[in-house]
Amino acid sequence: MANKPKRDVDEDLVRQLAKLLEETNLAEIEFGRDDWHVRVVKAGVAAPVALPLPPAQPAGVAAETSGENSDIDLTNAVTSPMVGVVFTSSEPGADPFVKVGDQVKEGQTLLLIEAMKVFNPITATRAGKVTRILITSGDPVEFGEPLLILE
Amino acid sequence: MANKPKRDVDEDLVRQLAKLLEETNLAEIEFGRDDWHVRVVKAGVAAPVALPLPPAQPAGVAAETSGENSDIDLTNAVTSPMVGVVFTSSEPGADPFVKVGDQVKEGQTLLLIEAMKVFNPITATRAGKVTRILITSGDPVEFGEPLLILE
Amino acid sequence: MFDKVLIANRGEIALRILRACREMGIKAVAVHSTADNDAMHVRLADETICIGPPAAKDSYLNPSAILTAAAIAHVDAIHPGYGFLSENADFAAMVEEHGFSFIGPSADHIRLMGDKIAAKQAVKEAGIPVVPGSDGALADAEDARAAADAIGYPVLIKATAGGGGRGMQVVRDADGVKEAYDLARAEAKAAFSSDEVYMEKYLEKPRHIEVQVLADLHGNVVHLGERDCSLQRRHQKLLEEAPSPALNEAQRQSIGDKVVNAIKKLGYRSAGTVEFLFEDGEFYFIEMNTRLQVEHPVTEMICGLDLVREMIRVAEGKPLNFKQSDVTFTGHSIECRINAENSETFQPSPGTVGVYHAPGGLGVRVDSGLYSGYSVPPHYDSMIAKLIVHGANRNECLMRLRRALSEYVIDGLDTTIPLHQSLMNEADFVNGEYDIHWLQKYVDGTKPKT
Amino acid sequence: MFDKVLIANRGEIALRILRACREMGIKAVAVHSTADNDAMHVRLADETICIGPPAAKDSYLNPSAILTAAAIAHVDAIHPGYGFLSENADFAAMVEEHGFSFIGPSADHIRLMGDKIAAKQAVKEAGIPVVPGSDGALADAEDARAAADAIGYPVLIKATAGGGGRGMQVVRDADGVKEAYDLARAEAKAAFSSDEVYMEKYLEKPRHIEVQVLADLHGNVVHLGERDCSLQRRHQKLLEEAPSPALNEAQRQSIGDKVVNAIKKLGYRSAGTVEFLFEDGEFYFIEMNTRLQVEHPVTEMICGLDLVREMIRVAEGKPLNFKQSDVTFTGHSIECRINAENSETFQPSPGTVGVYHAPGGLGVRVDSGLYSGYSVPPHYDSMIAKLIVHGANRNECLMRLRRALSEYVIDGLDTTIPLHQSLMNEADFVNGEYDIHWLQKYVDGTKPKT
Repeated sequence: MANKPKRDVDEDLVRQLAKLLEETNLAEIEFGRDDWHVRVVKAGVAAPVALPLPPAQPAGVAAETSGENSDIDLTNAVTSPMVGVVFTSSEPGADPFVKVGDQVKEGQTLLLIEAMKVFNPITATRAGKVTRILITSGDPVEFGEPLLILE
Repeated sequence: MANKPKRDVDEDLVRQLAKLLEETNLAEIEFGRDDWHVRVVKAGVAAPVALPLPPAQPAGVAAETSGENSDIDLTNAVTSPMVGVVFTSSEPGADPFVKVGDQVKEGQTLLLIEAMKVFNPITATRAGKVTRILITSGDPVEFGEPLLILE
Repeated sequence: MFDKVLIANRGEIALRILRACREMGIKAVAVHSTADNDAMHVRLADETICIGPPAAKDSYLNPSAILTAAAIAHVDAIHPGYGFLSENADFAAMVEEHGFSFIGPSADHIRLMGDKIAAKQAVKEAGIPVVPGSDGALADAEDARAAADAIGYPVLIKATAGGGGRGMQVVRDADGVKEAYDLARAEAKAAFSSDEVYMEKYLEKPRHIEVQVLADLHGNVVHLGERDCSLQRRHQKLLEEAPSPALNEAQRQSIGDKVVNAIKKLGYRSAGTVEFLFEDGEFYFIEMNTRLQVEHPVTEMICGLDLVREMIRVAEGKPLNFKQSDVTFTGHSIECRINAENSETFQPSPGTVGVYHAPGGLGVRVDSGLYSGYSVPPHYDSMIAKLIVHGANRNECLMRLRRALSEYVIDGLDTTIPLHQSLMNEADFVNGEYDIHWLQKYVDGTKPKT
Repeated sequence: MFDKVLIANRGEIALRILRACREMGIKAVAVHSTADNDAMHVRLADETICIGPPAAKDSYLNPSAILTAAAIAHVDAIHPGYGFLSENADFAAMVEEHGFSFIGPSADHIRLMGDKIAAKQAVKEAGIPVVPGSDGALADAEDARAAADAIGYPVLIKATAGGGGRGMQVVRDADGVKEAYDLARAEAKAAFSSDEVYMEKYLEKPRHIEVQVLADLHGNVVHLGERDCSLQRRHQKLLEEAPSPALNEAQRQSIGDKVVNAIKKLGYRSAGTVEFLFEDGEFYFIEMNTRLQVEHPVTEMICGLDLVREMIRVAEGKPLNFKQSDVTFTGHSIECRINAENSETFQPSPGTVGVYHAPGGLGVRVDSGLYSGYSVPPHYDSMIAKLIVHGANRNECLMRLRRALSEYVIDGLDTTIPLHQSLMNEADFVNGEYDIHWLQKYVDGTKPKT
């Protein structure tokens, strides 16, 4: 510690961060410098009591996919409206409905999901560009699982 | 750290931060310097593990006394070195060993504690003035229970 | 032998089934809604599949989603738990049509018992006592009088088209028949545009007594004694016990034998419960539940059996490995349903559990998916835990229950624990003297002084 | 009838006793050190008295402080639990001299069984089998040969003044007697300045089997079967089960009868345990524990009895309300001792418990004073919880134990849970084939491949 320790508190910074928390609805903001680091915590995520149980067992469908996609920004993902098996084309060997880079129109079929022998078309709810396809034809998918990114 | 580490508490800083917490409705503020960092936490989010059980049941000896004494500064209390029954005089009807306001010398008998039919004198470990007597003759006392204040 | 079972349910019963699977070396697949991502049984499952959004109709009540998940996970069998699709005959049929075993009775038996009139007829023919009544509509006051004399007073004259208590008249003696008959007809006419009425025996202070049965595919049927579930509020059971404080050994054996014979005649399989009203030593059939029940643990505690394990074994085609004479009842057991509700207003209290500490020690069992930090979702039933206690006799059981309730900590939510605690101090309850109306009067504050 | 009982102990056993008191309507007084201010049994007690600082000698081992507390709180009786003062005959005598009932045996019986040589003599005279040996010192090699022939090989020649394994020789057949005798004498001479040696039967792979007894003040004695406590590390039991996988029904009855007869002859009262080594179908007395034991719950689980309740009833002067013929054994039970220790290095791990979540469900009992946020004090024994599981048979019990161990969450501390989990996968353990050396070899990594 230096001879004359400075303990100034930057009130404006605190107010600014408080406002930012309010605005962003974050629960925590952390900053750093020199080996710079930053930490933000979303409200409702930092549970009052620490996470109480061992992580879930290797989950069938869930575990297989969530790991791979954990780093992807899923803001613009099209998610599965049902549990089922996903197909990228109308029949084996046929051309896929969409490929990465495709520009799609609203209402255009993106994928099929088979559930109970019924093939349900998954259509685009808005126009956009397919930037990533997250599944492989024949994969089982859960409800809510991201299928592809449409930006 | 300097040659002669200063461990003064900057009360003004604490007050300033407390006020800031109040004003911003934050739960935590952290600051740093040299590899500067700052951390603020929103209220109602943190609390690692809350107090886990309901308050203890009405406790016999403990509850009777702790309630009464809860507001008293016990910094200079003489505490009981054993469980037993406390007496303020050598025999019923005799003058008490000490009264509030008495100036006592080191080694002077303050009270007796009876345990297993043996009367154990509680003596002053330092000189001082009796400012308060927390027990009544005949009270049962626990180990560690404050008996009187010697300032 | 099953390798993998899908649990088509949530909450404590999903955890209960998961535990039985684990202990049998069977892999358990949890299917769940997005509201149950963090549920205990989901965390502990071998595999998990999210099948839909929080609304039950799109997840736990969605046969297509559940069967698709079963196909994806390659399970051998599906356990439906209680509630949700457990008594849906179509679902049971679909499960089997898709090549999975349904851990429960046949679709036909579910369908039969789901039709209350057909069920009553079927069990009556199989020798189970039902509420005596007139054979169909009453022709006139003379006919009513003859029927009442045959049934025995008091009797109830009810509108055939009726419901909700309208068009119902209690008749306490022969002199009152004509007046009541005329009144009931008039009321029925006014309320339902039909003056057709019929008659049933009137039960004033019945208890709810139910007999647990277990049947395999090889014609073996045993009963596991009865449960007394008379403590109900708005037809919701709150506390159950076994054996019933109201039954003697002869009554127990007699009704048990009748039920076993009937179940054999009906060719029923798996676990099931035959529910009765019980008054003045007589049993009157209400309905049959073709599934595992919430209160099954009290039976397990006094019989030393694992009912879920037995259901799974039966579904695997195995014969029961014990006979009626092997079933013995030891001690007494009580279950308290702990709901996330205010114990006075019964307002639901979903939310996040703060500190959670379950009672332990001798004779105490807790079936619950709760844990510190768990958020009770608002979309489902409010029951969050079952506290089940066993003792060498009813008094020991009550003392232990009192002790266990005092140790139970569930912070952050209102629960029915205080109500259970106050029940422990009620002389009527302690003495086992209660009927199906008692609890409602008690919570309404209208219970007569004892 | 006792109105108020003082619990002169701490930890899970204090909570265990408190629960029994609660369930009997007896007020419980917790005496505790300052280190245990926040202990669960202190929080739940009807009255609490702090009797001293953390050091056990100044609190839990301080008879004066405990008796003063008993006088202040006006208790009727004192339960000593296990450890601490529970087998201190002087304390038992003081308790009774001060007008309190001691919930345990008489001071004389504690004293007798505390003297290992006198105890062996006493039980031998009462008909309990002891390790056969020479009558005192061996005169010469001829004498040794005759003694060995009489005892049966293998035998052990030991220095009378010996200890620590020195001056000990194993003899496997008659030809080896002389050489071993000479060697043992020479070693004894060198090590202890006395060449006197004696002989005992040598047990190579014994199991630790103990018989639980219960006796009242009216001459009634029953045994509650045996516990197998062979899984020990450094003479500390880690896992116990009942019944023993190694005993058959005839052996169980035979040793039970012998123990009951001996206990009657000795005029013993309260709960007690007679410990044996067991090898090749024979029992050899080790010692008698004149107190409740850590592992008593496995006996409770298979007998359906509450041992602490029975101890209290006996101390109240009540006769046992069951006979030997009423005692039946149902199913199988295993107890895992969960210590705050690293499961590999066995380094103690006191500290603050983070998330705590005990397993629940059918057949699972947890005896523990742990809770989230509790600090395990470093001053006392490292055992923090006992997980006790019951199943219809040993296999079901093992499966349930495996399931329960996987649900147990104790964050913030190292515990022996991982060791118990790994045991569940060991063929020797699963098959019940282990002796008192097995666990030590297992944790040392020197267990021979199976």
